[in-house]
Amino acid sequence: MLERYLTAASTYAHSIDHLFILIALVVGFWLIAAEGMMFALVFKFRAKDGRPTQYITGEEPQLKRWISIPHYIIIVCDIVILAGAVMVWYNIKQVLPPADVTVRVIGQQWAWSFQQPGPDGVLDTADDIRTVGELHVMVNTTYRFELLSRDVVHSFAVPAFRLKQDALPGRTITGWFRPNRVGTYDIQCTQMCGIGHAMMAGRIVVETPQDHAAWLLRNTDPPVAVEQAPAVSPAMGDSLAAMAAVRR
Amino acid sequence: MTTEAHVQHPNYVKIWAILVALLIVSVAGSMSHVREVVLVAAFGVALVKAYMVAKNFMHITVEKRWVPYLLVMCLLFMAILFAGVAPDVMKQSGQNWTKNPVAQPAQTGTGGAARHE
Amino acid sequence: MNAHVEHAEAEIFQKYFWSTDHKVIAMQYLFTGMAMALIGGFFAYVFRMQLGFPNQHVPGYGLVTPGRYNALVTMHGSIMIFWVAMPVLIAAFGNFLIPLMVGCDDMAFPRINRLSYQIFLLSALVLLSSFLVKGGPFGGAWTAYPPLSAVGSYNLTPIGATLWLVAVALEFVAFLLGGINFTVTTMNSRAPGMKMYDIPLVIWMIVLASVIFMASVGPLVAGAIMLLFDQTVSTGFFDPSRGGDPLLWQHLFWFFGHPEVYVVLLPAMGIVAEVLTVFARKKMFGYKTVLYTTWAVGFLSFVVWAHHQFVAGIDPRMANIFSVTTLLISVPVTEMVFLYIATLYGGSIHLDTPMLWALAFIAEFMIGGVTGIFLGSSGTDIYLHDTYFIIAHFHYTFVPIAIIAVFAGITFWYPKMFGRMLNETLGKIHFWGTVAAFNVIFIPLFITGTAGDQRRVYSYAQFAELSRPALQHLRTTSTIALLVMLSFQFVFLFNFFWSLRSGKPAGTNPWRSTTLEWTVPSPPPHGNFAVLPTVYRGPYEYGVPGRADDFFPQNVPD
Amino acid sequence: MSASAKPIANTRSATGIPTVRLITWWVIASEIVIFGGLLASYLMHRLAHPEWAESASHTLTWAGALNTFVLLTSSLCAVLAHQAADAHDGPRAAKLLRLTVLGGFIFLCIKGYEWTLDIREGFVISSGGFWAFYYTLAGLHGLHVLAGMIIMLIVAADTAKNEELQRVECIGLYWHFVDIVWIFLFPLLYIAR
Repeated sequence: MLERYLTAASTYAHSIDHLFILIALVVGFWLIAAEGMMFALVFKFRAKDGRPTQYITGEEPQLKRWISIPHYIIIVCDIVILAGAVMVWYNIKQVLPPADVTVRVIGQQWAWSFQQPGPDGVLDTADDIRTVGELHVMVNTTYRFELLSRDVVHSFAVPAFRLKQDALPGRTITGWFRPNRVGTYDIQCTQMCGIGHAMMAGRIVVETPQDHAAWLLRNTDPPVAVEQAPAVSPAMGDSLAAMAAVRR
Repeated sequence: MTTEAHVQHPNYVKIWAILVALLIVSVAGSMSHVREVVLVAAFGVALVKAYMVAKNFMHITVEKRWVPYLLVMCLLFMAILFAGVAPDVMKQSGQNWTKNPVAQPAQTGTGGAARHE
Repeated sequence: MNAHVEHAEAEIFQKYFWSTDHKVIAMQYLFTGMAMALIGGFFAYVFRMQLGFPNQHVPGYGLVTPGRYNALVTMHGSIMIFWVAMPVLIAAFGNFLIPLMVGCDDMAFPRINRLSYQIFLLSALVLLSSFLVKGGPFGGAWTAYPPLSAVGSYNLTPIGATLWLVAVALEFVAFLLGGINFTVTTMNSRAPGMKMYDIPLVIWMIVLASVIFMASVGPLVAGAIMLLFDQTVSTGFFDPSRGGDPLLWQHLFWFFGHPEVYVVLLPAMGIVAEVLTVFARKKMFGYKTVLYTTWAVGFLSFVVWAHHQFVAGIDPRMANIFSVTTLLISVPVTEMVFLYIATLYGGSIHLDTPMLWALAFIAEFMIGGVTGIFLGSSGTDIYLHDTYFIIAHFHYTFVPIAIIAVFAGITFWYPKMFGRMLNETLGKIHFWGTVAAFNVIFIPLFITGTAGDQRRVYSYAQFAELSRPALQHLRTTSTIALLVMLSFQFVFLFNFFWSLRSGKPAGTNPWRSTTLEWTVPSPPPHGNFAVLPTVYRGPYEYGVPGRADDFFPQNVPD
Repeated sequence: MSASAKPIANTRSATGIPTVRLITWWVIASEIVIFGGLLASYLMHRLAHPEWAESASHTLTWAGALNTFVLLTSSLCAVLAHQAADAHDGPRAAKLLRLTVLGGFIFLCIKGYEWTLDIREGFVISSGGFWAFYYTLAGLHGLHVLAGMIIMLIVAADTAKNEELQRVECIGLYWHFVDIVWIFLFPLLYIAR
């Protein structure tokens, strides 16, 4: 349902969409039932000459049932929704699956900058690739991000990934995503961050391994030979192999 | 409006003397080098003193029952506030987050510099 | 100037600006609130025009720059909550109704009451004065998260930010004074015979709202002091580089901010309860159960605040706890709404204007309520947080509360306030125009929000996913509907002021209601009751078997 | 003017508690959450920053202890005034209330002297997290002392004429509350390390 409005481009996007649909069905049913009941009562008991109003206190057991039974069902519905919500939340925000690549995302007034490992696959080394406003990632790869802010509160949101996390000054917040669809997607800052808030846009470019390798190569200076690359992480291995293929 | 007394007045000077004695205990406790002694002398005595003032000077124990309940309710809300906030503010790190070490020049933006003008 | 004129002027000042009469103070709050609503509505018009027709000259304002846009949305939010919903729902109706409905001559502390309004007026003036200072008004959202709000070089409106904070703090003081006065008056000054469960629901709800406000605002008052010092004397309460924590403000703000939702909801529910019972000619279905659910809502509102902060950087484990409490609070709220609907059963429903507003409140508030489930569930909130979905959600709660229920209250008590009836035809035109347009404003925003449309952004030019024409059409639709809704308010204003002079005289009890305010002349004289009443029964005795009249006033002996 | 005549609303007492005392309890309840919010914020910061103990060791414990003594004594005067008011001895109650005000005045003088010493040593409100809380907490408390003193003088003026004696107890309640806040501020700001 949500995909009609916006592409789902990460592995957990669908779990959020499904939860959305579950909640929409449950609360939609109750909304229609309650609104229908209300309008039916207004119609049925509209003022008519010669029909006196009934004296009802609300303590009569046979009438109270009309409130209490739906009420118990609603509690059950709440529990169902809650179970879904906590499950989705747990999988997205609490569990960190093993990361293939770790990147650093830094918010500041009013731009996103990114730091990702170069060919050595390790962050905070000399060959790190730093970009502003554009993050290039490889499809079907699990990314872990470390989120920082240099000044005020920002929020790192990639709607197509269904990802959102505030960046706080003084804190490093860790999260993850695994893009599963090639394309270019918006990064928004969704926390008011000052006069340039609307200009604080970014792009996240999800590429095939070949394209990503080419990009890595373009941004590595000097190009590192495959053989010399130390400590290759498993995922980077793929991209390095692809990189070698491109070079050949 | 009634101005009739609703309380029996105890000997206030005696209570005051006890309070002052307790104050001396807490100050004397603070001279100790044992951390536990200092804390118990300070906060244990503070609790006792506060209770004595509330009971004897404010007559809270002979007031209508809901008044102390109301005040305790307010304290309970503050405890809830503390419990909800402390996992973020009091801790240095938690699940998937950690506070950065303070002495990071990168963390002081332009605003930080401007603030010390 | 001769002495006579001077004396007359002094009298007018005494009567309308320095009075301690609760009815005059209620009118002061009502008219100040209405004036602020016009200002807040104008801001909504300006920024909706920018969103519907980007970068065009807005008639009556000019070009909307990013800084101005931020200031407009910030002021719209702050004004509508603190200077419209609170003064009208709690202070105006509370001041007018409490002494009349509990059967006494005034508030217990009339001079504190007057002081409360004066501080409130001062706070409004301080807020509006920020439009005149260098840099303009504060633009860091009504939540004012530091460090943005704390540091002038981040927000670029250092004076505006401080004025905003001072205005909000003064407003809190005003409502603390007012709210404590309401509580004490209701507890102590009731008419002889009026027991706890004989108090009309609207009074219960206003008092409980005041108590919830009183108990939740303290930490934010403390937070406001800390933020003020961060702004002015360079402390570092919320500055992480000096040992502070920006999350602390968010917690202090929402510890107040969420109960605040119920602070304005409860008086609205109370007003609707009065209107519903009168026009359905029905006893409230389960009066005591309504009260119990209110207490439960009041208590639970203190333990749900962090659902505003799921993705704000709080520990993710805490989000689960707050998800549970948030869905828990839906239980008593649902029960309350069901009881209101059940009240219609077996009634004899007259669809006069106040009743239309009351029914519209229930119908629209339910939409606001159920969409809250999407946001209280931590899983979906990851996606929907800070999008137009949440804008639409809370406008579906706040518009029913602060607009629809207020109109229910004004149209219902107008005869008592001014002694004349409002025009019924104009009232119905106003009702249908407002409610229909309201839905057309916000249903499109649910859709744009679901498409990832983020809030507080003055232009979508930077975002490929959001500048699609389909979304822009929805935004334009919403803006046009807002223009329609705003223009229908002139019908109300005309009706309001025209009926002051030319309305049908109302008489003492035009709606044939049971509560005490309908036993005094309209408008009530100074001191309210010629003979202070005695109460013999609960407030909703309609259709009592064996009586000729279908209503049984509270003050009539058996 | 009309406000000088008390409304009947003010003289009723459906709860059994006189209206003035009822509003005093509500004011105290609202003050509990204001001080509570600030103290909770201080407490969690203090526990998060053990290094603040070094700053705290620069506070003048003797000044805090002396001030505790002054406030306890003024509280004694306030409660003795209540006793005098219950015995319908307005002039004596007024005298005791003014003694209480004197206690508050001495408290503020000591506070002022202590802050002068702190500031001379270079510890101002922006000197660090502990000092920010130190000045904010004590300053907010000092404002309450000042407000209590002003109200108490107004009450004492009526009391001396044997009028409005029920107010003596209520301003006393407020004063004891301010005293209790200080009883906790003293160990929190001066002793804990």
